[in-house]
This record gives sequence, C-alpha cells and structure tokens, in this order.
Amino acid sequence: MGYLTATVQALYSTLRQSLKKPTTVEYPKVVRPRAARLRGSFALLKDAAGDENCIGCKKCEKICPSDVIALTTVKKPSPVTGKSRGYASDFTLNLQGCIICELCVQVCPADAIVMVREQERPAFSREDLVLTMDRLYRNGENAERLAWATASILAETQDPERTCLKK
Amino acid sequence: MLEKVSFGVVAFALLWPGFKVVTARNLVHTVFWLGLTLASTAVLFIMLQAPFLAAIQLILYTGGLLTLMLFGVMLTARDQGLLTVPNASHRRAFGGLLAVAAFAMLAMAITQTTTLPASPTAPITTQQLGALVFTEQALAFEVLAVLLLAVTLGAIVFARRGDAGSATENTANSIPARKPLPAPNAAVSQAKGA
Amino acid sequence: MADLLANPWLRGLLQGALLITVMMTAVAWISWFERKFAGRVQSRLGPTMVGPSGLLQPLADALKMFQKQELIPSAADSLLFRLAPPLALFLALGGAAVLPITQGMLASDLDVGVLYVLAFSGLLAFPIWMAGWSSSNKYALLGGMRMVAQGISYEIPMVLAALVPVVVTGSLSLSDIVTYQATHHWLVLWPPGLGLIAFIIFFTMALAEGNRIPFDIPEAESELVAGPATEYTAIRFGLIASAEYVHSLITCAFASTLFLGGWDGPFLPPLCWILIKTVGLFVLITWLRWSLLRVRSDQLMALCWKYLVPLSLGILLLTGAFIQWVG
Amino acid sequence: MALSTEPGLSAAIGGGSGSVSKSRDGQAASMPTRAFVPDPYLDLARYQADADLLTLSFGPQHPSTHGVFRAVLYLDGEIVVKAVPYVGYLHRGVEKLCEKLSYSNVTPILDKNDYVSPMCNEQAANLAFEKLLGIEVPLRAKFLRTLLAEMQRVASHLLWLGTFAIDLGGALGGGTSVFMYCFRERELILDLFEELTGCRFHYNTHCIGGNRHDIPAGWPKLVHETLGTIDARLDDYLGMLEHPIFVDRTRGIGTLDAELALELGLAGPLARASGIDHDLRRDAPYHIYDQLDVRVACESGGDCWSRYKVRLDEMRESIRLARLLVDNVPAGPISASKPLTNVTQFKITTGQTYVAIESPRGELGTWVIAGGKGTSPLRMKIRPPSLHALAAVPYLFPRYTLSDAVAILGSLDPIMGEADR
Repeated sequence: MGYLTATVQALYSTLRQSLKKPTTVEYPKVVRPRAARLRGSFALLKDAAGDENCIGCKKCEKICPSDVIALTTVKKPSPVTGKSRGYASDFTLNLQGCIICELCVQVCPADAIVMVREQERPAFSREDLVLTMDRLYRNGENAERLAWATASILAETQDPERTCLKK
Repeated sequence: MLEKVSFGVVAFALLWPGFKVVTARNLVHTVFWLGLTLASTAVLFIMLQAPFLAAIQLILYTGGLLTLMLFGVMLTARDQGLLTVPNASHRRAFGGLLAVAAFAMLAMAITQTTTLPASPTAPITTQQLGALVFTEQALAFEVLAVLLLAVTLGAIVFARRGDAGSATENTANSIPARKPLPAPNAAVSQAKGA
Repeated sequence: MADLLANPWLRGLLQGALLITVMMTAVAWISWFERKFAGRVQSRLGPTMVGPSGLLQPLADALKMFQKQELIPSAADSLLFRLAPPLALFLALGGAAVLPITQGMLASDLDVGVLYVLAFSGLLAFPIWMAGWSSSNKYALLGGMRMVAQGISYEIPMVLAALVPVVVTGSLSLSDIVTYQATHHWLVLWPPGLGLIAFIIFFTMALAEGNRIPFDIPEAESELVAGPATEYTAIRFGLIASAEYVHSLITCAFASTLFLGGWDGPFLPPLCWILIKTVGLFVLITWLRWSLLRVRSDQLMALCWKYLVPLSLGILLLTGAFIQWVG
Repeated sequence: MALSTEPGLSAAIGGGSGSVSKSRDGQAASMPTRAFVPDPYLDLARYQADADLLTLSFGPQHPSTHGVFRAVLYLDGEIVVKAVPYVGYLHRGVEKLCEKLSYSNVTPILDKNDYVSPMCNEQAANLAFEKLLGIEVPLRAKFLRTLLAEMQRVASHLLWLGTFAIDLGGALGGGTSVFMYCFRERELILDLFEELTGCRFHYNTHCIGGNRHDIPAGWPKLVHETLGTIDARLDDYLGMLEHPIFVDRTRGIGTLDAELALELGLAGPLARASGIDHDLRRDAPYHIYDQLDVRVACESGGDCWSRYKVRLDEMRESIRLARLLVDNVPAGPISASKPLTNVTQFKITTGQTYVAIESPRGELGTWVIAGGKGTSPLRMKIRPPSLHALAAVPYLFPRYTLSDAVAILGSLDPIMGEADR
C-alpha cells in the first residue's frame, strides 16, 4: 500500500516538474547571455593608434602551465610612433592544450593578450584549433566580445593595499 | 491446395528442427530447435481447429518447458552452457537403433489405427475440456498436481544446498555445507585476534 | 480479387501485413512521444531538430539504424545472435492478431484469445535470453538469465490476474469479454474491488513483462550496460528496441480490452475509445518509467512469489465465489 | 595514515565500539591497532573457481563506474563473492607535474583532480603554499574562500545525488529525472561561479595569498536567490526519490562500520555515515570556520541510506552556511601578496607541511616539501579522499548482488580524477 501511495506521489512530483519551463535551450539557435568575465578564447589587442600592444616579453610563454604559447620576438621600429621596441614576430596559441587558466592574461605587462567571451567552434582539423597571430588580432577587433579581465584590471583587483572596497 | 502446401511447410518446420535437435552439438542449440519443433506442433493444432490445445502447447511447452530446460542448461553446464553432446560411435549406433525401434513402433501404431478421423467433426470446446478435467479425469489431474509439487520441493531442496548466501537473508543456519561469508569486521577482528 | 480474399490464408497474410504496418508506425510515433515526454519531465526540450518539434525523429532514427554497420562479435553464436531480434519482434507482434479493435474489426477471432496473447507475450523471454546467451558477453548473459528468471516469476500472477475477467465472463475470447463489458460492467469495477486489484496486479506484471521501470531488471543500464542488447548494433538493435515498444503497446491494448471495456464507451466512436485507453495506459507506463527507480531482481521475485501469487490466487477464488453466489 | 595524525579523531567515534579509548589526547596508542587484512574475502576454496564463479570485469568502461574505475568481481550467480578494485586508468602524473611547475602554476593543474569540486583542490594546495610562505590571507579572501567551498559542496553533492539516482534508477528511468533536476540546480551554482571567475569548471580563482577575482556587483544577491531556489526545489523531488523502492535499495546495503572506516582512512561523509563524528571544518578549522557554527551531520547506520542522509544534511547545512556567509563578507583587499607578474614570483627554499581541508568527499590533504631551486615544490603529495573510499570496495561489495554493488559504488562517490591523479 505504501508503495502505491508513494508511486502516486512520485507521479505527481514529476508531473509538477514537467509543467515548469524547460531549462535547456536549443544551443546553436539560442545562445544564453554570457557572463562578463567568461573565458572563451583569446585575443591580442592593439592600442588606439593601431599599434600592437604586445612587446614580445615572453612572460606569457613562460608562465603557461601547459606550454601552448609560442612566440618569437623581434626588435623593430613601431609603424606608428617610429620608436624601436620589441614586437612579437610570430605568436601562436594552441587551443588544443589550453586549460583556460587566464595566467597569461594576468602576467602580461602590456595588456596585450586578453580573452574573448566566445569559445572557438569545434573544428575538423587540428590546425584549425591553433590560434595564429592573425586570428588573435582579428579576435581582438570587436570590443564587444572581449572578456572583462586584462592584466591591469586583475592587478588592481588583487592589490593588497586596496582597502576601500564596498561589501 | 493451399492448405496442403501450408501443411507441408508446417510439417517441414516440425521435422527439420526435430532432426536438428538430435544432431545439434550444442545444448543451447538443441533447446532452440526443440522450441521450434514445439511451436510448429502448436501450429498443427491450430490447423486441426484445436486452438485451446495450441495455446496450451505454446504456454506450457514452448514457454514453460523451454525456460526450465534453459535453467537446466545454465545451472549444470560449465563454460556458459557450451556443453557438447557426447558423440562416440557406439553411442551413435545405440541411438540409431533406438530411433529405428521407436519409429517402427509409431509406424505400426499409425498404420493399425485406420479409423482415426483427420479432424473431429465438431471441435471440442474449452468448456468440454474443462468439464472433462474436473470430473472424469479429476484423479489424474490431482495426482499430476501432487507430482509437480513434489518436483518443485525437490528442486528447491537441491537448489538450497548450493546456495552461497543471499543479499537479503542470512543463510548461515540453513547451509551447513558451506560456511557463510564473514561480515567485514568479523574477518578483520579474527585476524586481529590471531 | 474477391476470390483471393475469400481464401483464409491469403486474407490472413494481408491482414497480418496491414497489422504489422500499423503497429510499427504506431511504435515510431510512440517512441517520439516517449522522448518528448521524458524531455518535459526532465526539464528538457526533447527532440526538436528533425521536422516540426522533432516529429520526424523516429524516421531519422530508423534510417540511422538501417545504414549503420552491423558488428557481430567473432565469439558470438552466429545463428542465435542473428535470429534473436527478428524472433523477438515476431513474438511481440504476434499478440496483436487477436486484439479486437472495434466490433468485428480484428485479424482473427480466436476462441482462446486471452491464452493466445499470454502465450505470445510469455514467449518473449526466450528470444531475449537467446540474444543474451549468444552474444558471448557476460553482461548480456547475466541480462538473459535475469530475463528468464523474471519471466517465470511474473508470468504466474499475470495469468492469474488475467483469469479474473475470464471467470467473470465465462469466455476466453477477447471479443466476448469486450461484449460482456459493453453490456454489463467494465471488469475493472466488477466484481467490486476484486476487479481493481486484478487490474493493478496485471498492470504491474505487464510492466515487468515489458522490461519497463521499475522492473527493467534484465537490461538495467547502470548495472549490465544494456543487458542482452549489449553487443547488438544497427538494425538488429533497432529490432530489439522496437520489439519492446510493440510489446508495451500490445500489453496496454490487452489490458484495456480485458479490464477497461475495450472499445466500449459513450459518445465517441469505438475506435477512438480503444485508442484513448491504450494510449492512456501507455502514457501511464511512460510516466511511471520516468518517475521511479529500479528494483532489484530478488526484490521483484519476492514481490511476485511472496505477495502477488497468493494475492492473485485469492482474488481468483473470491471472484469464483462471487460469480457463484452473487452473479 | 594521514588520518591517524589528526587529533581528536579516535575520541570522535560514536558508541558501539567499546575498545576505543574515549580520551581526547589523540595519541596513536589509543587508536585501534589491527593487522591489516588485505583481502578478507579471498575464500575461494569453497568454490571450483572456474565452474562456480563468474569473473566479471566491471569497468573501466562501464556506465556506472563513475569514470574509469575497474573492479574484477567474482560472482556466484548475481552475488559478489570477491571484489578486486583496480585504479590508475586516469593517472595523469599530477604530483610529478607539480614538481616541474612553479608554485603559481600549480593551481590550474590541480583543478582537474577532483573535477567535481575544483574549488576545494585549489584551496588545499594554496593553503599549503601559504603556510610555507607564512602569508596570512586577508579576511575578505577567507570569507570568499569559505563561501566558495560551501557552494562547491552543494554543487558536488548535487552531482553525487544525481549520479547515485542514475545508479539506482538507470539511465532510462526515474533516476535520470532526478539526475537532470540535480544538474539543473548545479548549473545554477556554476552560473554563479562563472559570473565570479569566468569559468564554469576549472576556475583558477585562488592564488597564493588570496583570490584572483573579486565579487562582482549584485553577485551576493544572486547567491542568496539561487541557494534559496535550490533549497526549495530539493524538497520538490526528494519526495519522489525517497520512494520505498529507494529505501529498499539503500537501507542495510553496503554497511561500513566505524572501525573499518578508520582502518581504511576514510573521512568525510563516508566516515560520518558510519558514526565517526569528525569534520575538519569543526575539528581543525581553516579559513574562517572557527567563527562559524558548523552543524556536522552524522548518522550511525553506515549503509547507503546513511551516506545519502549525511550528504543531504550536509547540503542543507552548506546552503545555510553559504547564505550566512554571503551577507557578511567584509570589505578589504582580497589578496595578501602582490599580483602575479612573474613565473618565479614565489620562492620557498625549505620546509614541509601537510594541510588538509574538508572537501565534499572528505579529507583532501596536500603535503608539500619545498626545496631545490625554490620555485617549485620538491615533492608534492595529494591525499585524495576518493582513493581511500575505493579501498572500501573489497570490504563492501561481497555478500551483495551486482545491483547493490553499483549502488554501493555510487554511494562511495569516488571521483577517479583525484583517485588516480
């Protein structure tokens, strides 16, 4: 008897759940709003004058826990200011091994590498998941897509001297 | 015409599996072929306008008996029931002799009863059968029931002897032959004491 | 043409083909319904991509099943492995032949319709066991053994419960039983109380027979991967899966014929009523499936042998007494 | 054994085991001493091994082994006679990898250990590093860490509840319904984590000295609402789950008593379900647990039902704690150390430490030996609660059926990522 009443109760319970709005969405058609801080993929930024931010310091390459960043540095005059400084002549980020830990963003002294909120789509070949320098700069062109964090914002958040924060 | 063809088909479906039952080397295959034979018999009953018998044939023989045979095979045979049938030549000869004798007996019986009609003129209804079972044949029916009960009890006794203990009940007292599995801590504390 | 139809063999063949087509089509959309229903229960959307609200999903599934490569394990028993799925579907479909859909609309009005359906559905354990044994896979073998063990447990209370309508109406013919219900009472209500208990027992055991949760012990995905169907691929897997649906559907139709008055009902035409009852019972089965957990094998057997067999014997006895003294 | 070094543990054992001293001195002498019995069920002499027993390789590719766990089961019919667990199918060499990575890089790698509660992995490692470096984490970060740990506990237990229901109810049945509901709720928590850290799963939000991400505007309110929703929704479908079938399948199944639990080094919900009233949050507080009144859930049955009950109570308690915490996060900095600018920013040349926290699965310990060049650990050992839980498999499976074995394994809640590391 207990089984019968409990079964009826279970049926009632599932019925109530089934009357609720479904929580899933049809993903490719409907995309849920992305969090401001969402780490999806990567981008390299240029400054307002169109000069590349990256100074080729290789800090991101060194900190990367899974060794997916490779860059070569070249010293050349800036096309905008004309001053000679470091540049990345080649920058690749292999998303196949990336663990999206945001450490490269954190250590960048020039706020050059940041993350975008959209993930790279799955690809048919391995090469398609390697972000080349071109793709990274293209990712950075649309400011809407960029995630919240840059190195300076993260540094400001973590500043131990920072006291006046509201609750 | 069509009736004869269909009878031929059913007869073949009865005889060929029957042949395979004898020749199959694998017990499970034997059971399978036997199932086909019994099912074909049921079809024959339907053709004889005895649907009740056909249904009973399906339920009891094809359903029940086969299940029991499966149990037998699975419980006795090692290596997943792949027990092969012994196939020595003298056994073959003996079996063949037996088969010929049985066939001769059957053939004699069939040839001597010439008056048997192909099918009863008025089909026997289920009610008639029921009445028959519970009046004229009541004694045979009851004796059979007692026999089956005895068989069931015997099966239980045999099965219990081999019981290794079950999840829901402690069989420690009922099986003297095998000692029960120790509770986790009994084993540990035994070792501790030793 | 009329001559040909007069021949009972050819007519049977035609009727069989028609019945199979109807059943398989019904099963396709029933499976769509079940997936959609499960989606709603689980706060999901269910199939949406193929056709409007996923209505063509069964077609896509069937197409996929047909074109997949079929793998037969090298250690499998080739003959039984290949034969089991079609045999399962055959036995599942077989029961449909005697189900009265409306007055006079049934493939074959056997005198012993009840026994016939019970025989066919009882035999279903056999091909499932064949599938499990022949796969040469231990999970499949365990599943097959569970199926057989479960089979002999649920069969007896189920048959005894199905005998209650037989005792009341005094006939083994399904159309007679429905006619009785149309003229007297629905047998779920008559004999009062006993009919309801018999119906509940029958329905519970039908769940066990159809491998439906809470009794889907033979295929228990979380324990035995997929039970007897573990090694099956492509269309043979599809056959096993559709056999289960066919069987569930037929059991629902059978239960509504035995207990719920079959085609009988006010206002609507008889065809509508049998459909409403069958689909209603199937919805209940589906609903139960997505609401309950699975019981253990020995718990099912304890339920069958310790409680339901005595209970169903008792109600059968009481029904006999009721018929004898009350009417 | 790591547990035996914890003071007060032996005294925490509930009644029923009279041989255990009740003193609170925590000395090793008061611990029950027993010879370790590697395999108490190796009693195959009663069987003709090849004829009577069915050897079943349960896993690593099996739907309910929670990943890639493998156990060889010796079945007599359906009853397990002997179970031999094998782990290591998910071994990634994390501990060795940590020796190659600098201290700041270890955190994101450890996220993948217990992939159901990554926050706790991060906390365990960073607490150890901070202890070695002598860094005192600011109060706001402590609150934040505690809050995240409690939310993670809710999320982790929700996933456990869902998978346990699947184990009992099948992938095509009512179990999946509960699973989906639990995942729906868990997603809400992951959404909150996403708002905070930018990731749903592998957060890398803790760093040496504090946290990397501060609470965004409006987040506390969301936490409040979400946890309230989860609390309410749990009632909705627990009525459905706690069907007599569920009770029958769990009560009295897989009984693990306190003595054996201690012997195997179990902690956390498993030990508490067996009557060991021990919780690091209360007994060896870290973060700000010393300021919190943690009500420790404890049952005495030791069976699957008790484990279910303990985890459920814990979930409710964690919801309560998290809602309490989120209202009281103080203002201030969230990190005590300078933001990371360099791989080799943190250097520890000498010393070693063991730090344990109460992860959703039990005592998650990190043992670090510093040395070498000082930029990365010389040796790092992680004590995963799941590995110890799996040690109970040979003791718990026998005598029960295959169906029960699945339920028992589910109730142990092993995460192979951390068991194999």
